[in-house]
Amino acid sequence: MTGVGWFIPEYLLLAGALVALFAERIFRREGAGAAAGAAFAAAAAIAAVAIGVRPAAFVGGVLELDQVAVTVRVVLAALAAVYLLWLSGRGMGPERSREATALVLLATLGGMLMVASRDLMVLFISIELATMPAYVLMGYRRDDARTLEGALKYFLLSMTTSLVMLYGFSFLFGISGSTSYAGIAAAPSAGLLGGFAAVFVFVGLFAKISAAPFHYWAPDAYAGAPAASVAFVSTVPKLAGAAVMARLAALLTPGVTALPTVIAIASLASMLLGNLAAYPQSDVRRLMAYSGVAHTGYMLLALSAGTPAGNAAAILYTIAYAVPSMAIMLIAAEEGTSVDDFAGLVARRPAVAWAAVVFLLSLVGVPPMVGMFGKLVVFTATLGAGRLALVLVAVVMSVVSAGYYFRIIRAAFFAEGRAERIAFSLPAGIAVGMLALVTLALGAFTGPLLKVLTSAL
Amino acid sequence: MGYVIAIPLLPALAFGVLAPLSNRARNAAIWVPVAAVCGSLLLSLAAFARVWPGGHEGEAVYRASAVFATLGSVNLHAGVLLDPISAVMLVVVTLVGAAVQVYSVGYMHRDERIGWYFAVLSLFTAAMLALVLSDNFLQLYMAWEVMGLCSYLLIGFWHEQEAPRKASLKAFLTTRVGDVGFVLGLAVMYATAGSFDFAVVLHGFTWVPATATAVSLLFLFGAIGKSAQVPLHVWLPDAMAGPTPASALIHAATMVAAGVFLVARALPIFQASGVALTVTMIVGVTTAIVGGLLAAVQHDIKKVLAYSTISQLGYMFFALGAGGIVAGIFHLMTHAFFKSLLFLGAGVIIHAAHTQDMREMGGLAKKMPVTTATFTIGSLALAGIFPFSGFWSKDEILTVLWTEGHYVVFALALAAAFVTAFYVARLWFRVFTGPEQTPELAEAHAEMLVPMGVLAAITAVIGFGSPYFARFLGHTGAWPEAGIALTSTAVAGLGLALGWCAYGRRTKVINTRPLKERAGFVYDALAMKLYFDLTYDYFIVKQYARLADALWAFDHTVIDGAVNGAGAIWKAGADVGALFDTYVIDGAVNGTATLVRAAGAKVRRIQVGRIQAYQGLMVGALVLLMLWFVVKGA
Amino acid sequence: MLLSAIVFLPLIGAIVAALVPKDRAGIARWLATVVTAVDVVLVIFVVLRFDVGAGMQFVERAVWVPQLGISYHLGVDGISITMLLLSALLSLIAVVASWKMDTKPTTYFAMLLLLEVGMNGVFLALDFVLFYVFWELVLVPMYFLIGTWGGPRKEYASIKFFLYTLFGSVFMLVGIIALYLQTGTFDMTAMIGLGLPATFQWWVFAAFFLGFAVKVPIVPLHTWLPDAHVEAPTAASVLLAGILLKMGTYGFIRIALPILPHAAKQWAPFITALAAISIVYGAALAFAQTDLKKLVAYSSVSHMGFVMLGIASGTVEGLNGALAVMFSHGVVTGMLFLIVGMVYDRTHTRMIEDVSGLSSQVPVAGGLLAFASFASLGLPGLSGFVGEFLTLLGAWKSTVPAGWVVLAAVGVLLAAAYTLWMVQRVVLGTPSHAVADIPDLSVREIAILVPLVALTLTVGLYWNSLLRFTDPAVARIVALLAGA
Amino acid sequence: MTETVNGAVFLALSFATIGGAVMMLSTRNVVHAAFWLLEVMIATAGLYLLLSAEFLALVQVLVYAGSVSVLVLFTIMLTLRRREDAIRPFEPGWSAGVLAALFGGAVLFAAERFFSQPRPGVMPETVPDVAAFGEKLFGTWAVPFEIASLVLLVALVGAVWWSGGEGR
Amino acid sequence: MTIMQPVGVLSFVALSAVLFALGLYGALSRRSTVMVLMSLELMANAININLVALSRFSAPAEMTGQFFAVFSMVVSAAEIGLGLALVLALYRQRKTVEIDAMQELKG
Repeated sequence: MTGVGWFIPEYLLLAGALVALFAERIFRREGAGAAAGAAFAAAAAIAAVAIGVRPAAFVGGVLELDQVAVTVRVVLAALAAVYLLWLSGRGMGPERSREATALVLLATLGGMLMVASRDLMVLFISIELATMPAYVLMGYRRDDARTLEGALKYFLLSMTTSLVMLYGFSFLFGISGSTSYAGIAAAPSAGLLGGFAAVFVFVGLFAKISAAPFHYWAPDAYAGAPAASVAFVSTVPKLAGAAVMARLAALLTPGVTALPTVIAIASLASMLLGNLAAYPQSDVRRLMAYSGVAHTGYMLLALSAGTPAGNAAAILYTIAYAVPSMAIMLIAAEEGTSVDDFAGLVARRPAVAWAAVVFLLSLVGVPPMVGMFGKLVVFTATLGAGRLALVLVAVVMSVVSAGYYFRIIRAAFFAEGRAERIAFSLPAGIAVGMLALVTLALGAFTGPLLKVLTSAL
Repeated sequence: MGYVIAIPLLPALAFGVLAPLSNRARNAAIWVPVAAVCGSLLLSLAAFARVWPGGHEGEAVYRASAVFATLGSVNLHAGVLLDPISAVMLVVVTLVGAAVQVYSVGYMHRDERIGWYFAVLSLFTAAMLALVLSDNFLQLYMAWEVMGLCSYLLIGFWHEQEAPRKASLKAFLTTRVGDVGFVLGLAVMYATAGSFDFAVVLHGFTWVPATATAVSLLFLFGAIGKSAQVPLHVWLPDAMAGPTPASALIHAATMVAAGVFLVARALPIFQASGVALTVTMIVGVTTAIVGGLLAAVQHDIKKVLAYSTISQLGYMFFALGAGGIVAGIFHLMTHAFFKSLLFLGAGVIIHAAHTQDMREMGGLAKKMPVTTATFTIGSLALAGIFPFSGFWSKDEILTVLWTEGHYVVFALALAAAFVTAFYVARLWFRVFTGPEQTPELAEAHAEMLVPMGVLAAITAVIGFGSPYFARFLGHTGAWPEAGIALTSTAVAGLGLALGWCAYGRRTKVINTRPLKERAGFVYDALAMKLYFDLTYDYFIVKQYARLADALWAFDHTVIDGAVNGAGAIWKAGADVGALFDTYVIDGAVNGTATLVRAAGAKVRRIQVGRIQAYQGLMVGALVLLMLWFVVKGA
Repeated sequence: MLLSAIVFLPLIGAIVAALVPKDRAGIARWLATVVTAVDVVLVIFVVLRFDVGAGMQFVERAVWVPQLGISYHLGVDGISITMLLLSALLSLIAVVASWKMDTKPTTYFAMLLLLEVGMNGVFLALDFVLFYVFWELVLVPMYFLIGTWGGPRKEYASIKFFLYTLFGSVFMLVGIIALYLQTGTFDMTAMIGLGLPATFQWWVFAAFFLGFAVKVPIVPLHTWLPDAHVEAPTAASVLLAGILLKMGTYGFIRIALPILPHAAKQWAPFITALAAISIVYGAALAFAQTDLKKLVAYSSVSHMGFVMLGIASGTVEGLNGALAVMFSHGVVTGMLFLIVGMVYDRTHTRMIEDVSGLSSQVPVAGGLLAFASFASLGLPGLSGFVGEFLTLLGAWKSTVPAGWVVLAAVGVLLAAAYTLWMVQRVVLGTPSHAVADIPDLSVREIAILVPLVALTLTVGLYWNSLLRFTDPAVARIVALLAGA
Repeated sequence: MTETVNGAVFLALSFATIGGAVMMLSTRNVVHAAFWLLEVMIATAGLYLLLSAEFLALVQVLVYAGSVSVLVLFTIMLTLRRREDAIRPFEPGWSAGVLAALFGGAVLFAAERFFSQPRPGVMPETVPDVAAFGEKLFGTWAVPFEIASLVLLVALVGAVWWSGGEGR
Repeated sequence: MTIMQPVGVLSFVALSAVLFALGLYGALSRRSTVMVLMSLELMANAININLVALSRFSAPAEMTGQFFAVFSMVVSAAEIGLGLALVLALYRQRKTVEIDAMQELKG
């Protein structure tokens, strides 16, 4: 069947998940599964690059590999590979990591299918495939009531919004008589019901990527979960969600002209709430949860432009967010999840401390890190659509964000901390180093990336 | 003629050589500045000779300039302009400068920082020379400011003591108040005429009266500061805290003369304004009288001389205000010589008497003949007694006032002359006559006496050059008119006589003979009057003293107080500003941070932890969105 | 490649210095010295080869993000060359002045070098994005320099510095983007003379104003400055006052005036007012200080007010004056901070009441401090006067209300007041307890001050040594303003 | 129209579903509630039959009625220590009710406006049979089908993970 | 709509909406985690009705809605299984299924 080969990366991930579940049985070594998974994910990323763009539709048009899909799936697989590399060195704390590896790979697979899908049905199942492993990862410490409580919150809130989204899908289908994107795009304007359907869909997506006011699960779930889980859940599915959102926004905006406004409202709420609520936090996970809400706000800012440039900027921004954010959570997983745990980091592990500076400054939006380029394209797109007030809120809020990010830097550099060192782990070190390198250097590739993303949306 | 450039450069180089040296090396190298200033003196004399027999002011005998700043289409120049006025000033400055330096070799020889003293002295001279040679107002201003620096350094030379420190600061700041005006004047000039060059702004530009008034009043303000005119005169008496020879330089050849020179240079602009001339005259007259009155009640010998300088500068100002550029410059010159002479003499006296308080002096004449002789010449010149230089220059000023029709000013000038003579007598009698109060009085070293002798000689004879001087500056010269000469002499004599009555007699020990022998007919006339009016002493002197005391009190409390008070207010204001900065501006910034934190604390309360609260909030938001859609769609 | 080398050589140096083992700090020190010295040599080469009449020179250009019209674009003209020279020179001096740094020296020198990358870059960048990158890059090493090696309140000062300037620069970013959207390029040189709509210009100028004004700083956005200065280590203070403040005014001259000439004219009265207030306010606060560094810091506020006054005037004189003040202030304030730092090293106090009689105990230090003070208060013949005077001329010549110019002129007097009041207490008088028995400056310390003294005298005595570079460039900007 | 949905049957079934749902929510016994849910599921299967979706009705009965309800019942049983624990206090949830009502009302309003307009909205004549359904499921919808199996795999792994652990 | 008239799509959509709203009400108001999960099942059920009905009335030949409903069922079955496992795991730790017992994490 034509096109089966295009999805070799997905097969690789699936195979990796299966191998991971059994690898430690074979090698009798903790971390072997994660290492194998990392290898498979890396192979998937390479394969995805090699396969490249395949504009023809696959099996009845439910999947298609356009520029965005290819870009995002390469990034997803690569992030998963780096993450698993780290996991193979550090593990999931007291719990064994092989289920986590499998779940990570399956979630990544779900994310990759999300961005490739051209049909609501496939999209829905892919979203679920990407989300369900996340529930488990967030509740991975199964003997810790707090972890489970967080997972339950995630589960219930996510499921509620999933159902709302599915309700929206059902109406989209009802209006157009088709579940394919093309069919939906071809349908005539559907008035109020169409508007409701779009809102339902976006509410579901807002919740998935934790945009205010549909973010409530995130701070509690993050704060309960192991930091290593948060590192993955707060980044990879969010990137996939952002890409899907960009696609659906492009798809639905012609029929529902108020959609950009809805996105703008969510953006404003996210930027304000995320940044303000992050300010007083002392737990890095909760802080990063709120800051994640804030960054979602910036991403939505670009989407609210309602232009191809805006949609591309949104995806670019999410990539720019995901890389450093994952790295910070990984460092928190090693060092401890309280801001005070970072105290004296520069004395303990100078390289990690400086890497943390790179990540945090990127999140603030200081050049030459990638975050600044993300903000640049986002603001450019949004200003291009005339949303000056929102951009001003965004810039003020990015200064506020520096306020709380610098609390971590301050702790790491200027505070006296505990003296004992954390044993060096080569894979984990390589993973954090790679993330730092990407954060530093990705800015230089803003151009090609932007070109790729713009051309497809 | 290129050597003209070397005139200011020589002392400047001397400074440049000495300044970076170590203190010890500097002390050993004081011959460098002395040699430099002597070299400048010789070159100045050569330049003067070259300019002879003179010509109109501004007519360059030699001119050289170079661009040192380019601003778009405008070039700013640094240059020298040798014309009659600058030639005269060159000689005056280098002569006095050389005298002071030679004198200082003796006067300062025990000071451990003598090298630095000479370096600054040298720079001072250089700056003044650069100022008088300048061919544009900008360079003039720059040299002017450098002199401010030098006066600061010299007045505060003994900075370990508090008084000189304070005085130096006061001097710099007070003159800088005037400089604000000068700078603004320059700005106005530049904005109007687009140049600072004398050739352009003085001779090649037609001034609108309003602009001319602005420029000249602003310049005048600068000159008031530099030349210690009322109300910015307060720094000069305090500046006596510096070494006495330095005071001589400041009071005679540099610094205060600069203000007069500025007004003289800018006179065409003043004339274009008209109003400015009147203001100049008012300032001058006020200063002349106030300065004179104040001089009459001082006990510190240097302060008497300081107020006297203020008063004499006032003379020059109203002379210039009346348009008498020749008279003004001539008085500037004669005053430079006799005032430096007086200061050098005062230095010797202070050295000998170990005090500056005249009440603790007396009878110096017997032990210090040379000093007494030279000082007396200087005193008589200051009082305006024929044939000493002061007589001639004052006479010229009075003539100008009379012929130009400024009769009121003329009268006031006479009054000032009277007062001058009075305090001169007071000073002289107090110091040189009466009982000796200091043991071991001795004459000074030769290197101190020689310059004094030279200056005394010049003071004695230079007056006779009066008509030639006018011709040198391009005006028609004439010998004094008998009426005015007699009047002024009479007034001066009256003043001296009154002084004698008040101070010469009261000391009992002093007999009146010396005065009578020296200036008999004056004395007779004065004595006759006193004979008739025994209460004159009480009514005039006492009342005048009380007035002066009151003025002094006013000066000390109100004007000085205003200066100090302004400082205090300023300081208080600055403190308030600091508080404002800390609490309001910074507070706003920190307040923003607090606000963000408070907002954050509020916002995080939404996160109550209850699942169904979250669900409710989410569905609530969704329902709101839906309702908005409904309303919008309807 | 020359300019790229000037910018990125320190980057390589920084990376290498950071990797030097901790126990071999001497290598990092020498590396930093050599790198900054080579940079100075390269800059001097540029200065010598510079054609004063021509516009942008040594231009390097490469495509970077073609989709957004972003390019790697460096160049130097009469405006930037003086700043470049200053930046390279002060960097070298900062390194040598930190010779005795023994706390985490490798990181320290790496940070200094990184700082130089940003500073050189800001003055050479001709593309907005590149400019912004360098602009923000400066913040990071400075944050760590203050935060790690600073005084007791270093954390507060460093974060205040960072947040304040970040606040300004994000608005600048908005302005940059707005310009891009209007013109379709991020290239500064391509935006000149486009005749952008007046209202648009006004708003973009507002954005740039916020960004630059914080950096300058203009009252009331200045309160980060004293804190940062006081807490920063000496070398950082020197660079902060010498270069970082100039970035703001440089931005006005390089960007705001030529690209937004119409708005610049509209904003001129407002900026003049703020500039005059800054002059007087800074002077007033300097007067009230008891801490030497704070005094110098507030004097910077006052001096930068003159720069803004000149910029607002929009005249040849004013702009030349502004550039002259920028250069002179960099040299002179650098000198002041260096000497204060040297005194602090010996006495361990910066309180004015604790230090007196320097000239008696340590004549070289005292003398140089006095020299720098006189240069700072604008004594003719020294560099400070050139700019102050020209800005006043320019401001008077321009159309701004004369009252503000008079107020600014009063600032000249106030400068004398606070500076001499300081000299009075610190340099003069009898040596205080803290000053007794301290040694005078070492040869190394004198050596780093000598070039600054020489520059002060050169510029002060022969104005064209500086103006010959700036004047042609300024003339072009004035022509643009006239055309608007 | 040979084939129409019978209004009476529809009414009965809708009464059964909605009534069942109301009962589920209003009963104070959790176990009863589970049974009411089962009733709703079965009534829904009837609705599917009414809509000519025979296969779906089958799946509904198997998946929902068969497994989900049993799962729910198991959970209830496992989490009840005493029989009396099944009885729960009455929880009116007024604000939840208002929100739900507003939500439902808005959807009804919008749906009414959309579907009351003349559209090809009446039941068409022919419907494919189960065989055609299977054909399409493994043809056009093979991809989601496969993904669905992955979802089940994830659920399996997750459920096993949460059921295991040291606390056992 | 009288009893014997043909039933239009709107009837089914309305039924689905009412059911969905009831489920939503339950999810928001019940204090037992299990009850909440059951309410969510109600909502899923409502969606399935919607899908099937819309499929029947718009594109019966394609049966798209039916497929969608099938996948929806599978997913919700998987979700409910996962959810119940989670509830049980929590019950082991906290010995309760009261949803308000799950508010340790907040702020």
